[in-house]
Amino acid sequence: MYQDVILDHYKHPHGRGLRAGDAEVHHVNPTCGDEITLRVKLDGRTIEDVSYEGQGCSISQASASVLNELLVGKELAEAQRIQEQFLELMQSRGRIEPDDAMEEVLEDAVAFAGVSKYPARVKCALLSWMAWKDATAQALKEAAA
Amino acid sequence: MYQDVILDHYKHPHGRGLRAGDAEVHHVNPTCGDEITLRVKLDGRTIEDVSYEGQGCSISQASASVLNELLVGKELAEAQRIQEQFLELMQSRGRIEPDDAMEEVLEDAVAFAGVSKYPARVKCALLSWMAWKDATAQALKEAAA
Amino acid sequence: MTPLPGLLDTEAIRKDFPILDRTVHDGKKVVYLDNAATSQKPRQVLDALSAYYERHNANVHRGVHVLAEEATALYEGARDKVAAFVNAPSRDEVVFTKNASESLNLVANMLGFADEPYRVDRDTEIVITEMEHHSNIVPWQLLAQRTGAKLKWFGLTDDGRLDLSDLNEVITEKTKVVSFVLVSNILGTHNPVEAIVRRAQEVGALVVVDASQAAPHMPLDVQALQADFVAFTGHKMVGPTGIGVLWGRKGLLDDLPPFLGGGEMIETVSMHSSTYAPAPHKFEAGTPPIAQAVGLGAAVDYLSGIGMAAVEAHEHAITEYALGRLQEVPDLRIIGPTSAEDRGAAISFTLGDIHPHDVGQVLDEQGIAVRVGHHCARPVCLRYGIPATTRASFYLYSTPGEVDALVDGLEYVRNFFG
Amino acid sequence: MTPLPGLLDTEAIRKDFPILDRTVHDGKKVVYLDNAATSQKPRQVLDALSAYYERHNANVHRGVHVLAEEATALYEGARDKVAAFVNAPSRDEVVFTKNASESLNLVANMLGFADEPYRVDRDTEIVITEMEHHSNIVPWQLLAQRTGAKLKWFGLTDDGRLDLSDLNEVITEKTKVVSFVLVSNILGTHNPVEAIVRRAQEVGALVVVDASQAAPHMPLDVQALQADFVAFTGHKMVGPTGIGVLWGRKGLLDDLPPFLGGGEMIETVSMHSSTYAPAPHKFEAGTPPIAQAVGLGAAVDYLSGIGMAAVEAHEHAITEYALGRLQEVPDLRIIGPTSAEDRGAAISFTLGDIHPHDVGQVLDEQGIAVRVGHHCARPVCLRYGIPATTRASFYLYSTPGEVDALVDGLEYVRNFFG
Ligand SMILES: Cc1ncc(COP(=O)(O)O)c(C=O)c1O
Ligand SMILES: Cc1ncc(COP(=O)(O)O)c(C=O)c1O
Repeated sequence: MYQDVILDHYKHPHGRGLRAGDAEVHHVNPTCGDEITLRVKLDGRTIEDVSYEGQGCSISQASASVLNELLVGKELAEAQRIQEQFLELMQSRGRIEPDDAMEEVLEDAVAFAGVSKYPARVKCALLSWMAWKDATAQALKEAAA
Repeated sequence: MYQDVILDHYKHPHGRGLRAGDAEVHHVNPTCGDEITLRVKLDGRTIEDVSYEGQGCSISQASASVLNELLVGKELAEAQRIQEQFLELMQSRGRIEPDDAMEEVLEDAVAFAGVSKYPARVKCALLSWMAWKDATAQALKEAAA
Repeated sequence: MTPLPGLLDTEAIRKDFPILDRTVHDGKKVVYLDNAATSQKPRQVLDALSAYYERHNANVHRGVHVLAEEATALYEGARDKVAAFVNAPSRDEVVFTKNASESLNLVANMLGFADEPYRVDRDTEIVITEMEHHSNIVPWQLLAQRTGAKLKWFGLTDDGRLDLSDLNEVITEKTKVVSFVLVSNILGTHNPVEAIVRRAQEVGALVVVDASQAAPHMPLDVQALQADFVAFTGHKMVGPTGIGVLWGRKGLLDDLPPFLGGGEMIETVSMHSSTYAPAPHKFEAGTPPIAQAVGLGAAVDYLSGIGMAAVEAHEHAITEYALGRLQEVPDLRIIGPTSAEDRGAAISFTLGDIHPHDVGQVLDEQGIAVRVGHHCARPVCLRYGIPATTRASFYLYSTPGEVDALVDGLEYVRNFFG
Repeated sequence: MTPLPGLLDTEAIRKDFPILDRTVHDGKKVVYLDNAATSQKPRQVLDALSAYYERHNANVHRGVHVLAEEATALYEGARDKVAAFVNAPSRDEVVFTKNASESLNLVANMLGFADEPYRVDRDTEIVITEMEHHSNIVPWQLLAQRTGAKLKWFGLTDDGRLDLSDLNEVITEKTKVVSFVLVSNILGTHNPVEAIVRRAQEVGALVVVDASQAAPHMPLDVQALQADFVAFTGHKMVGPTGIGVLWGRKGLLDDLPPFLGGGEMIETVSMHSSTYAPAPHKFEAGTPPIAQAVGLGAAVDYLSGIGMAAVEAHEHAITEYALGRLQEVPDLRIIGPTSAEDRGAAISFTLGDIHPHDVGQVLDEQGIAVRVGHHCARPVCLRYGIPATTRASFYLYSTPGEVDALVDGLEYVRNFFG
């Protein structure tokens, strides 16, 4: 499960720290105490920044770092597709073997394929992604209001 | 368990029917619905009559008949000794093998030794004896009052 | 004798049940006709239990080691199997309990502590029937005592069926819950679900079905039943003791308060307050009966392998045959429906004046195991003015030969006490 | 290394536990250090389960056939064994439940529905401690919510012991019940029973002891404890899942109202009202976990065969050794007492900044099974300002070699995330 890519992101996280944002959320995984505070800043339909602070296991920390690397600068529609594909991968219980097409979309995030075999850890990998989805929805609502 | 002695008493019960008494009790075995109404008539310290009416299995019916046969005409102290020995036999879980001395005291009631191996049936055999003990205590209390 | 239509290949099936080779009383092979009390267990279920303990045992949930993951997968896999077995719309609607009695108490307690619109209180009514098992009477009596609610019930007809002639008076606008048995364990009666459910829905009452004697014996489809809760118990359906099931509608399980508190059922705990896990875990406090759930999963696989429709057909044939043969026995009176229609395989009867205890005991001496007494349904005995009954109850491994042995045994009993 | 004093012959003992030969992750023999979550089961217990199902299975009580009598004798025989194991004055004080959580909920519910002098209501107080398992917190929170009673608790000292400095302020004349853990499943702390019991008796409060982590590991004498109720659970003491015990004083069990209603717990039932069987049956509604009780009886025989004093000595030696060796690991901080005095064999710790999930997962890859998380005792984590711990917990089959494997594994974890 601990691919080098994951360990790298864990030890050298991308974009960690809280910066200005349009919306902030705080998510908790009550069974293990993983926590994340995450902010999203949009520029129209483009993701200008995802900043975060949290504590938790290597999987949840690395996943947040990968998310930052993957989503910042992307169009919202594209980011949502990535998020959905990541979710599908994580819920596959190890049944999806990532191919080139998937790697094209998910880049470093395909390293989490092995985690999907461990039901107890899937929630860790998804924590930041659920937080991002939630924060983005809030930011869009604010923008619309 | 069904000794001929027991079956005989079941088919031809002794002293069945309610007659005059100094005290009457009604006992029930709630798990199987066995019921007995029993009256005791004392003449000083002597048992003049034990009369009863009831419904239940052969064991409970035969046991009441044996009780009538054994106890009527006996001194109270003697009857209590018999009752105690019968109780001990029934609670022995088949471990007491009646000898001549016991047969001297319990007479036909030793036929119930086999019943003591069947925990579910011990209560049936004891129903009338518990009722007798209860009724006698009441009769003595009335006499003292 | 011409073979009965619909019989299973009992010769093959009986090989799966080690206990059926058991002899009693100096070499008499046991004729086990006490299936309504509990069923016997096939090798396949025993193997699942052993495999669980010998290779995978660990506490479930939250573990990150291999054994914990395997144990969790087996336990939750059993939930999937049970959900499929009763056609539940969602696996999260299957709550594991220790037996059907706990399942029924769980519902009664939830409703006592619930908020509106579910709350049972002094202004409301609870409806049951006179043919319920004590496990579907006492929980409601306790709830009525504790809340002040009124307990009402449907009576019985002389031929052992529910008397629904006063349906609209018994179930009223005040009724909050109607709980009834699908198949009676003492009379064998199969009850008309639809009429009761329709009336309950009309007044907005919840419907609880005690399927303890149905799940083992016929296809059970909780969606078709249209009930809100369905309870049953593992040990009667070739599963282990120590495991029961409560199926409940998702929305209800979400809305209703927890019953037992403890590990596994929480989301987050502080000394000041706690929040609860989503259903089904909300209702599973403490270490669950893990091995027993796994065993129940294997039981459900076993039954599904044979097919519940086939099991039902087999029992129908045996019941029809047994009803016919029993009615040949002089002085034998069947308590319950005398024909096999809308009827399960538990047959209660009296035999002249011979007390059921004596009937059972003398049958036992011949190796025939039946149950005697009030079968945890004493109000039925009161209703029919009898102290107790003798009950023979059949299952997928029962044979016409065993029916014949019973009938011969009863003849012997008559002569013995004649 | 010189052998530790007091060790059992683990080579012989381990042969009794089939799962200890299990390999994981490509041939690594499992090092099972998750015994506080659940224990493994010896062959002797599995054989008792199989023998029960293959030869004696029937429903208990009231049966007149051989199998029913045998099953009843086995089930009630298990009660005798458990009673002797905890030195209960009477077998009728032993109630079988499905787990310790049910036992604790049973007490909480009895007290909520009881009459005076036991009744817990809005004018009364309930006392627990900050180191309780959720199963000894949530039932009291629910009781407090339902009755309006006030929930109070003892805090913890920095070194993982109960802070009893405010004993007389926490337990007051208003206190109706004091419930606390004998040995903590997260800290390992062995609590001072006497001081608490003395104060509780002074104010007339009932005392409930959660002995879930004590019964498996040391001689337990309910009379010496002087408590009113003692709860424990079968699966942690080499017994099956699905069985728990509540020991209670006879007089209390007689006085207190039933909790779950149903078959087996009644004396006589009519539609209008019911009376209840004497304890322990009053508290055992429905078909009990028969096979599981029989299995627990075999577990108790197994433990008694070895001797609980010997088990305790073994674990003490292992714990002392493990505490010493773990404290050699850099950045390792023990959460709980750091010496083996008044302490059980569950050792929680943190390892620098490495999250327990990662510690546990990487240990698992080496075949070492530990538990990570809040161990159903989240208030302890809050108290010590940590999200979770890694916990290694030992039992009668644990060896010093397994302690060494753990320490090596932790070194590997440090390098892996270093
Ligand atoms: C101290 C303590 N109390 C109670 C329990 C609950 O036991 P069970 O889960 O078997 O109900 C446990 C174990 O989980 C425990 O360690
Ligand atoms: C109709 C019915 N309901 C409920 C029960 C209770 O099941 P259990 O004893 O497993 O709780 C039984 C069986 O005893 C039953 O036959």
